[in-house]
Amino acid sequence: MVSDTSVTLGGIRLKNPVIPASGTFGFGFEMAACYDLNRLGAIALKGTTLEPRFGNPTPRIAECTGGLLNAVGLQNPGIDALVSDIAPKVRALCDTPLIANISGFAVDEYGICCEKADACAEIDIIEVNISCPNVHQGGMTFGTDPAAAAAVTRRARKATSKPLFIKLTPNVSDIVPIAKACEDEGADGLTLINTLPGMRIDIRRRKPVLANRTGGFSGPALFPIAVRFVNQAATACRIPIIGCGGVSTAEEVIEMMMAGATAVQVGSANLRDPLACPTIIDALPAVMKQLNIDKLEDIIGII
Amino acid sequence: MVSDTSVTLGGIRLKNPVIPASGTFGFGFEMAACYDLNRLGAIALKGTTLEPRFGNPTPRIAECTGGLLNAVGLQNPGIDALVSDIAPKVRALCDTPLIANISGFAVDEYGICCEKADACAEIDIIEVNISCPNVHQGGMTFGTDPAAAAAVTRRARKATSKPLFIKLTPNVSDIVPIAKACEDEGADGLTLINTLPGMRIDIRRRKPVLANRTGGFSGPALFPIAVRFVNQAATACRIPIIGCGGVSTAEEVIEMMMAGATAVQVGSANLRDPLACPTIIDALPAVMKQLNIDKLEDIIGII
Amino acid sequence: MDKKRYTISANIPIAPQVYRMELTAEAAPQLRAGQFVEVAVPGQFLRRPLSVSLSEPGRLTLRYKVVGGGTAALAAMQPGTELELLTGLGNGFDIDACPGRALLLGGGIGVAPLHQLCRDLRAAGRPVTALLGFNTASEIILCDELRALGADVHVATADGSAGIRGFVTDALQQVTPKFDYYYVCGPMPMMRALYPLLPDCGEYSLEERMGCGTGLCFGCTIPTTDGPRRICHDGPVFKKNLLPW
Amino acid sequence: MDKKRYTISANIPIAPQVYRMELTAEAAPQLRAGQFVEVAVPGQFLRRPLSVSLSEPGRLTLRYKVVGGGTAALAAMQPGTELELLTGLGNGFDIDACPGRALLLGGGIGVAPLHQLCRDLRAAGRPVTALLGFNTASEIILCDELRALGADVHVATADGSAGIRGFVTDALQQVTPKFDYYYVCGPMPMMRALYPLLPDCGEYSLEERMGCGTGLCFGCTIPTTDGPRRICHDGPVFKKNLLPW
Repeated sequence: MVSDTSVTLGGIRLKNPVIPASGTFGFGFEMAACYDLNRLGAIALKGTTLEPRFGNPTPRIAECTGGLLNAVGLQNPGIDALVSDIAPKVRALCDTPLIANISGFAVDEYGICCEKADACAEIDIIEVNISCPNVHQGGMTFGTDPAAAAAVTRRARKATSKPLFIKLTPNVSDIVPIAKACEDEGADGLTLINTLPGMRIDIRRRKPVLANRTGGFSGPALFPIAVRFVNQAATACRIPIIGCGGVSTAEEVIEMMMAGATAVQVGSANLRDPLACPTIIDALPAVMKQLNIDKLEDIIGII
Repeated sequence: MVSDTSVTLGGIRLKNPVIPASGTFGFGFEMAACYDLNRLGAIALKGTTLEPRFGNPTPRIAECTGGLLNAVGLQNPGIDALVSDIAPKVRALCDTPLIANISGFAVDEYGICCEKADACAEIDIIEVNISCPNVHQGGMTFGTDPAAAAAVTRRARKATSKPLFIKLTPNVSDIVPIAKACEDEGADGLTLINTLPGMRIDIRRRKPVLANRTGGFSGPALFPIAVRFVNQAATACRIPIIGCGGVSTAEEVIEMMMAGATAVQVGSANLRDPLACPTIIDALPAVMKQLNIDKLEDIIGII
Repeated sequence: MDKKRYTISANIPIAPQVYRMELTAEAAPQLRAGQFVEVAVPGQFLRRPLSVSLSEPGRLTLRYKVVGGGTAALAAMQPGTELELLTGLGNGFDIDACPGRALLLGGGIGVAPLHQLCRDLRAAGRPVTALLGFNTASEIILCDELRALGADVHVATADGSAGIRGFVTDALQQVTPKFDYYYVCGPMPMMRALYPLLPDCGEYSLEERMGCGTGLCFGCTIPTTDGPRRICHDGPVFKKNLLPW
Repeated sequence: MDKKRYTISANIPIAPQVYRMELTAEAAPQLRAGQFVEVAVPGQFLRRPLSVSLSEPGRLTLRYKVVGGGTAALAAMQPGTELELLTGLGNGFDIDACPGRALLLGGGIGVAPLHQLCRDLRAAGRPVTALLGFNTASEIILCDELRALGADVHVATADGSAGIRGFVTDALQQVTPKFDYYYVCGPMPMMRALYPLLPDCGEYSLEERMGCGTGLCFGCTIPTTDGPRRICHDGPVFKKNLLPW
């Protein structure tokens, strides 16, 4: 019998659980030239804010063992460009569910962006990012306090009837109260984890590698931390979890799902190998057979 | 001219800044058979509690990209065995400054252990661990709340006049208030970071690899996170920092010191290569010359 | 403990997922039967602990089973590849403890260290009977080597495709060998099953996920009748009376 | 973008810390002058971006400088080693933009892509003058290759140990070459210094720490007169009028 890799996320059917993570796939245009975007389970578009942003000065990238630091700083053309220009262009390239990733520096900015995304026919899911470590106000601070997380979720929930996911930061002592706060305010799901703040120093120049001094650490090195957070949140909440953090193989997709993830975002792996997502998707059925998994949905949170 | 690798920690002169981290070097007996322990800057002894502990059931170890999870769970023979039997035996093997690493499940346990360590002539420095992720009460919880960290520090400070270092957890949103609380209560220094909680799943058996489900993640993968924490704490506090997390080369020792560390603990590297510490120590002078560093102390927090 | 670079001279499949790797190094230390090595595998953080199957001057033979990414990487390695090993780890079997006739009981890849154990017991003039258990005929290894050393070898297979149908416990009950001391190495269920059937005069080689293999991390601790013990440093071989089973 | 395994056929030091690596692959795609490749280096998470020095049927030549762990690992690789490359990255130089006489200005390892650029310009029948700057005589590379292609090559060295004493800017002012279009590739200070001395009819090849090299991560964005641009995807070559220097 044929392996069933499909999963349901906020009522939307994905043909497989593999989603390129926001910020590691642009808006999809570059990869559309390399492979058919319809092969992807969904696409998380680059993080977008109310106003256009240039982001941080370069260097924005520092390599580490098992990953990299990035301090891009939410470079993006703004929500209006996303909904009026970019989203329609991506939709013209594929039928794949599109996830708008929204960042803000005040609760109301999140709200206005969500309203605009809600009004955009091409956007299927809204992912609210309260976990960006590379901006000097707002961003992550919303994700480290249950009350602030609740406030953003409440405002976003008011703004949209589309599936609403909140992307959380691992930079907390206890994810449970924050995850529950988002669930209680009506979030349809959670995405975790975003990057962990890190720093590298150029010992020859005796200064930080990144112009921003610190950046977000991502890559295979984060995988065990992400699995733990996903398992904690999935155990505490009823809403579906998108697992994100260091996934680069089909086996890791399955491990993340066994921890409790309904779908899985692939991030840094795209930066080392732009074909990472289709490669993982192609490998899934064989690995499922090996592990006697007929239906991928059956293993969600099985441990 | 000859490179000067010596540093001063809590008034004690170390011939070099390289210290095997607690829990990755036992009590020194095993390595004493492999090399002269006098080559080490200092030795952080295995974490000790008031009562003897068997620790967690096995499996206690899970491999990860760039590191490992451990859930040893503070196996140790208890503080009385340490001060009456073990410490004298280690002292008989070397003159290297010895760091007693103390864990507890209540403020008073920390206090009593520190009193016993204070009365032990062979113990030079006391490192209070409020960051162990592998015990189900106490441990890390003291390290995630400034008030609790202050309470433990206050009690430990009452208990000893020896150099007192508090070992902190990275499992917090903001290390600064916790670091400052320890400093305000009279800590002579801080050690950071301990491990980050993580989880791996055996996808064939469909259960966690570790009997304890979760464990502490350590290894090279943690290095950029540790450098960031050390830099934050060193910037916020006046007391010296022992940098710990993923260090396995002389270059990384120097990077950690440029971030603000006065000394550096080498942890997981000992588990992959038991000769890691002497190898790093031997490499330091050449790397210092390369980087035009005459005196290692000159680069502490230089960025 | 000795850290040394070895060169692979052979790496040959000898059964499904099981390989014999021969390594050479100048002045390679002589290793005791039942000791293990820790092999640094590129791309893996922790080394892989593998039991010594045979240690000869300048040469080391390992027999290992592919169980994960690390051993799979080893299996793919070509002769000529260099590997860094930590050697001389663990206590090894106690040859001197055997006053007369020796009985070896092994199961699956656990039979690997019995090769050198048999050689050393024979060199000490001890008669050796070996009871080896496998799942099926195709997985049988080491019988010929042990017979060539003069051991009386009996095989059991779970599916009855060769020798006695059943487990090593069944072989023990059918063969009823005479022995003065015994050595056990195999999967935990086999050792647990043998434990009540055997007298005190014997020892068991245990296995557990290890961190360092050198006694530093306390990752492989087990409770014994004499308190906690690290399999890597205080074992892997334990006298029966130490095991609280 | 094309992902392909290449085999190292040569990896030779040609100046202090500078190597020429030749790679072969069946049906290797033809790459444009000024494009770059991303090389997967074992043990490094990110690939290493290296500019194409010369692309020929089935063969690729890279000239690179050892600047860190990744390039050091490359320098240690023996012929026969396989490397996985992403090729065809970036826009490359605009050959057609040159209506007549071409001027090439390069500094240090930045001269690497000028090899193919010179070849292609000459193939298009363009007269080529090249001004190359180096720190010292021992670091001079590519002069012979460019002359062999019929270019009029002038060298400047900072220490005066060869050619004109000084920088490429000094060479430009002393040689005063006639040209209809120009191409610049070198360290940022050199390009910044040349920028005000040169007319609009030219382009600059920029460099920055990259994440992906394929436009996905926005790690190498610079401000231009036409908004933010990714060096890896929209560059690395930018017309002068795009640079807000």
